[in-house]
Amino acid sequence: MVLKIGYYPGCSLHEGMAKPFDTSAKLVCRKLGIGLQELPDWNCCGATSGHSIDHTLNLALGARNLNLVTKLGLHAVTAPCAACFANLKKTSHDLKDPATCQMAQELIGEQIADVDVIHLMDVIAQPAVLETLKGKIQNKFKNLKAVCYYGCLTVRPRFVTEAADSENPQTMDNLMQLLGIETVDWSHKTECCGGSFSICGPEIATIRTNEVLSQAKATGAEAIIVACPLCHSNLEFALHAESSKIPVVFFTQLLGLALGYSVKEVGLHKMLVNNFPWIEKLTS
Amino acid sequence: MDIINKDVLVIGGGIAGMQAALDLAASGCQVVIAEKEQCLGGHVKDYTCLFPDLSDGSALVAQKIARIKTYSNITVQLATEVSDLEAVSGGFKATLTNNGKAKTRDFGAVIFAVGYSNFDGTKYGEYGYGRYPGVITGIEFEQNIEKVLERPIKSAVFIKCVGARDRSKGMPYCSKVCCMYTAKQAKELKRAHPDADVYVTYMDIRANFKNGEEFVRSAMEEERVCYIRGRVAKVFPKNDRLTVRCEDTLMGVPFELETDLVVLATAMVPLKSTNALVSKVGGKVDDNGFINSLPLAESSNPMEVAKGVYYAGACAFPCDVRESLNQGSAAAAGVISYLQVSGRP
Amino acid sequence: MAYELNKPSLIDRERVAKLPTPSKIFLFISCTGSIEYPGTEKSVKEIAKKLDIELVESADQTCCTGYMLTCNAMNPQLALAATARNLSIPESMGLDVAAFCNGCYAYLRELKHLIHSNPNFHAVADQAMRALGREFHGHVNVYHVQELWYRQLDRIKSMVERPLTGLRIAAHYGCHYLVNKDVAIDDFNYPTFIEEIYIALGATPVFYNERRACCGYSVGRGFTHREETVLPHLAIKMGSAAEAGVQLMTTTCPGCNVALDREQPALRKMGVNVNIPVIDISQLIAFALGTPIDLLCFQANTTPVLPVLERFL
Amino acid sequence: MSAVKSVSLQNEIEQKANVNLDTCMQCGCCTGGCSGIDCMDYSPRQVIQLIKKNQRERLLKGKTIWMCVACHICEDRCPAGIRISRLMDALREIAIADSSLKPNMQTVFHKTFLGQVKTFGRTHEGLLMMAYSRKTKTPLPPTKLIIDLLLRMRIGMRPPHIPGKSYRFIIKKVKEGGNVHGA
Amino acid sequence: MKREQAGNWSSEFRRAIEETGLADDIKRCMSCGKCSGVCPVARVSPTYNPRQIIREVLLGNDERILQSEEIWRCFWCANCLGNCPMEIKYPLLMLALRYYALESGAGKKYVSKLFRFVQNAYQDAVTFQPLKPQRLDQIRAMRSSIGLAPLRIVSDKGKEEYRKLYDMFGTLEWIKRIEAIPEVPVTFSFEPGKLLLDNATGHAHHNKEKGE
Repeated sequence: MVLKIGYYPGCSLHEGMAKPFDTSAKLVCRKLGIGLQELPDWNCCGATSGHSIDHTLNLALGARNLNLVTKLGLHAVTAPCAACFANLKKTSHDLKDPATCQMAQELIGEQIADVDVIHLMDVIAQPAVLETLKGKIQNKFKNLKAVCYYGCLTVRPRFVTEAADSENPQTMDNLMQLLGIETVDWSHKTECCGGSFSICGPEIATIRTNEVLSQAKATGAEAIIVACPLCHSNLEFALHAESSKIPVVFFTQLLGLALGYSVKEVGLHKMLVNNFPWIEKLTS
Repeated sequence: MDIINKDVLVIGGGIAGMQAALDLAASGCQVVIAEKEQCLGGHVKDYTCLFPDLSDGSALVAQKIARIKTYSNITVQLATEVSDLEAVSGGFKATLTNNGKAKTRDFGAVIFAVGYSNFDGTKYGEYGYGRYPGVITGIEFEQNIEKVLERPIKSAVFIKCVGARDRSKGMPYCSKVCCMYTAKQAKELKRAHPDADVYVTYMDIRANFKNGEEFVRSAMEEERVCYIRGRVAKVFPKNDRLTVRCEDTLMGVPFELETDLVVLATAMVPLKSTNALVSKVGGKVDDNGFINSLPLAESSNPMEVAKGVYYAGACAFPCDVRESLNQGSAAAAGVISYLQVSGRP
Repeated sequence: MAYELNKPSLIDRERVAKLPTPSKIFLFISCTGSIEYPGTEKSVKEIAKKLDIELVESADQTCCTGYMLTCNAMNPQLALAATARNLSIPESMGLDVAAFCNGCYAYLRELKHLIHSNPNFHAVADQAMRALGREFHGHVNVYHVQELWYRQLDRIKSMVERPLTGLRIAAHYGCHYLVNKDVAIDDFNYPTFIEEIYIALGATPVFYNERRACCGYSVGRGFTHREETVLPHLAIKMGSAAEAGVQLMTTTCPGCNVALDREQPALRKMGVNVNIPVIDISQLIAFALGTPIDLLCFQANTTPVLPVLERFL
Repeated sequence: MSAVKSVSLQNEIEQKANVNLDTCMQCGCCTGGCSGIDCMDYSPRQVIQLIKKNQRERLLKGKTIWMCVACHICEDRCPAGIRISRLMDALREIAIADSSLKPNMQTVFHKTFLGQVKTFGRTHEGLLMMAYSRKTKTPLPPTKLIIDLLLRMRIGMRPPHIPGKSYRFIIKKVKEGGNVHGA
Repeated sequence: MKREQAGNWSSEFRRAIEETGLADDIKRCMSCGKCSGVCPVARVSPTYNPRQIIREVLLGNDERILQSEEIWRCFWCANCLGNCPMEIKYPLLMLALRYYALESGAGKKYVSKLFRFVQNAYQDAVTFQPLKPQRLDQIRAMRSSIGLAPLRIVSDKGKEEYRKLYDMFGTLEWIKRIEAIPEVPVTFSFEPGKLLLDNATGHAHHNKEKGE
């Protein structure tokens, strides 16, 4: 049960495409009494490039971030961005190995304490928080069909993330169901969107996104709910090109709406696809 | 050593247990079969036909039950569990519980013929068992074969090694019989739907039974079942059918195929519930949870688990019907020589 | 590693014993043989004379069509019909057939087999036979001349006039003889009967590594011309022969002979240092039995033969 | 056909990535579900086989290691529990270290990305995009998309963040340490 | 490597090939790979793989196999047959596949050169009678010098009957028909995704071919 937790926004939430994710996440957490403390002078997690080509740098970057958490006197940190989460989680997992820990300490020149990394989704999914949430919900959605898209890095690799089910996870679905959203069970919850290749390998990214989108559309969903800025921008861009628009939103934004914040406050107006026919389905 | 009595407790009224009981009874022992279900016959009674001769499983069970009825010295206790079992000097004290009522009784020897359970297909999220109606397990295929074959099937895929040879799922062992029963089911399917494309995805074909290889080859050559070497990665619904994703490792090409039915050849897994009893009477259980017999060099009978304790059937390792019967008889022989039974009833 | 002759031979002695020692047999003329290496045909006749075998030819015999079939250059029906017809000739004479070309041998056998195993093919042959007013029942046997020679090896040995002492010879067994496992007198992967013939002639057999490698004729010169595939293959084969110090190589098939002999300049261009004359086993035997050298027509060979043989004259 | 069985590459990878490739059963589960397979030349299964056959050349020159999108699906489903994405990481590190190989889109991207990380401590999508398209001569995203993003204030405008002393320290350390490999 | 769509595989193709009567034994194939192991072609051009070609047919992957250049590579050495535990007559499978390919216009370039031999044989009933006169004279000289007939001449009766067979089975028409079919370029069916075994000679020449 963690109510006071370090907050690691990561680059794209801090100063990039996923700004709305950041704002809505902060709003929701405040309302739910989760004290987020942003790490001072945090650095990039290294993303895919880090672990892809420079194992050492990646370790150092992660170790430093985790160390900042300890310095705040905290034992846990949360990251809304799936990529950041996965990287930090992987680092904290690797640091359990003495040799690696030793190496990391040399790299950052400081002692390293064990820090727990929790995805924002799981922070909110804690029983106590859920109770508060239930109490504070002001508006509910009526028959809004949506699919929850977890992407790769919130659940995989399961050896690291300790996800209960990496093929058919439920956390986000349960959260959204609380808001009255009818989440559809679909096949591509955790298939890859090719996000990390949206720039350097568009051909592969396109194949992936098209597959995911077609499967999502087939379910007749009116929105795709995501927990990862990369998935988000990647899907958005793909949709931007084509005619059939289907909004891609962050789960925190919907939580925000349900908790009584306005469309502007949760930053829905900043989405590329920013007309939400289903917004009327939101009733207090 | 003086043995309390020459009564024998057979735990489990499956095919192996019944065989053991029959052989024991024939040589004059008092036998008690404790079966937790409402009827005898275990899994085999659900099998429409057995490989390789495609004889009827339920008929086999019926024949055994009929023979059991002819023996006055076999007591069948249905809906009965062995809630406790302890080794006492010269024998065993067993507590048999029948809907709440517990009775204790002494026995000279015990045979574990508790059988097995089937692997839970839902543990493979990627195959969507329990999510997509088109995905069933091999055992379901056996149990409602008529219903399954009624379906309009243009194409079907059998996935082998579900819950077998998979360390990441904690199932390192090979379940041995799946290759055979999959071939059998593929044949049945092909017979019911001659025009359907039937695929079997496998990692290795292990048909180590009498005429096993010939049986599997005939599925490929006569029935034209298409065997593809590769382990299916994902099954998902697409335009009202199921799409199966796999690599044909013999061609080195990944492929997708649309199908109407996916059958998971789920493994036989040990029935861990009775392992406590086994260890209580000095028996050992292996890492997978199967009963271990004594090292051959130290045992008087290959079925011996501990002094006066024997096993029979799939509770020690996956095996086919014939093998279970063999083991049943072998265990009985072990008990008879152990109790020095002589004469007929 | 090189093979050793002391490895027990796998020759099927029973089959050898069953081979005929005919006084009269039908000689099936090979187109390739008669055109590319006339010496082969001649020496077959010479040996036959010495072994008192009367060879019957027929001007009615046509091409076996086998190679044209191999290359899909004609429709299969014609090949089947032609085979039935060709075999009906000796059958009508009540004679068995001896071929000195693996091609003729294999295709006559295989097509004969197909005709009698597959009803459709049988129908084709039937139709043709009826149209030509011929009859073919298929109880004519097809032999390869090398079988006949080997059957009477002792006699040949006794008749050697030019012992080839010290000549290092290597064999190229044509695939299309050995692959007929149901009748071939020797093992498919480790045949040795040709080497036994060498020894009988006083020569020294050389077991080079690639002795069982194919000649690649059917995709090489004269056929589909896939030199890019054939040459590297021959480079491996002939290379290993040259390495083993082979002075002369014999074949049992004019086709193989063409491939192994005529390609050598191309191989040398590739940088493979090979210069091994290749002749037919019958030519070798005829030579050892004292046939006048000019009758063996070695001038037909691309790689000169005389340099290695003249010392035995 | 001669397959030289030398385990050197296998040893290297196993030690680098802390995996045991001898558990591989060549079942192809990794390949079947692979997200990047359409653009690969060797499938993940074949990659493992090639490592065992010590075919360094083919692997490092091949497209596969760069077309792996690091989605971890393979290792999640691998019945042998082989951590395939780690193995890919290891291969990529070997490839990057090998100066004889000519750079490709992916290497350029990764290097640009990490370059930015080293200088600013954080990345800036806009700047990254520009730097990358300058280096690889690839066009920027469609103008309409960029305009729409700007209109929605989705592209950060604040100047890049200047990292603190402790950060510069670790970067220095990393540069000294080079690629030290642990678990 | 692109994901294949199994929907494109046709069991019809497999059935058709088996019904030619030339390759009804391939269903016995166990994919043991012994054929590929002993194949001299596979040795010098590693993308060539008999085991996989048989599999393609069994899977009914017709468009890939018929357009492929591989089926025109077989030496017909029958090493595969000689070593096959199931005694599958692979060379005959090649025969069947090539006839199929020709019907679709693929691989014509490999046989069209040979048609003229067949057409000549219609006249003289002998295959490979050289066309160049000087070569013919050479042969005549050689043969007569050793007391053989200057050239092997088939009797008029023989020619007559041989022609009858040609006409009966429309061989010349068959050739015309095949020649009329527009040529379809053959491709290397097996993209470099295949796991190849290294072989110095093989590689050099395989690459060379790629350029051809």
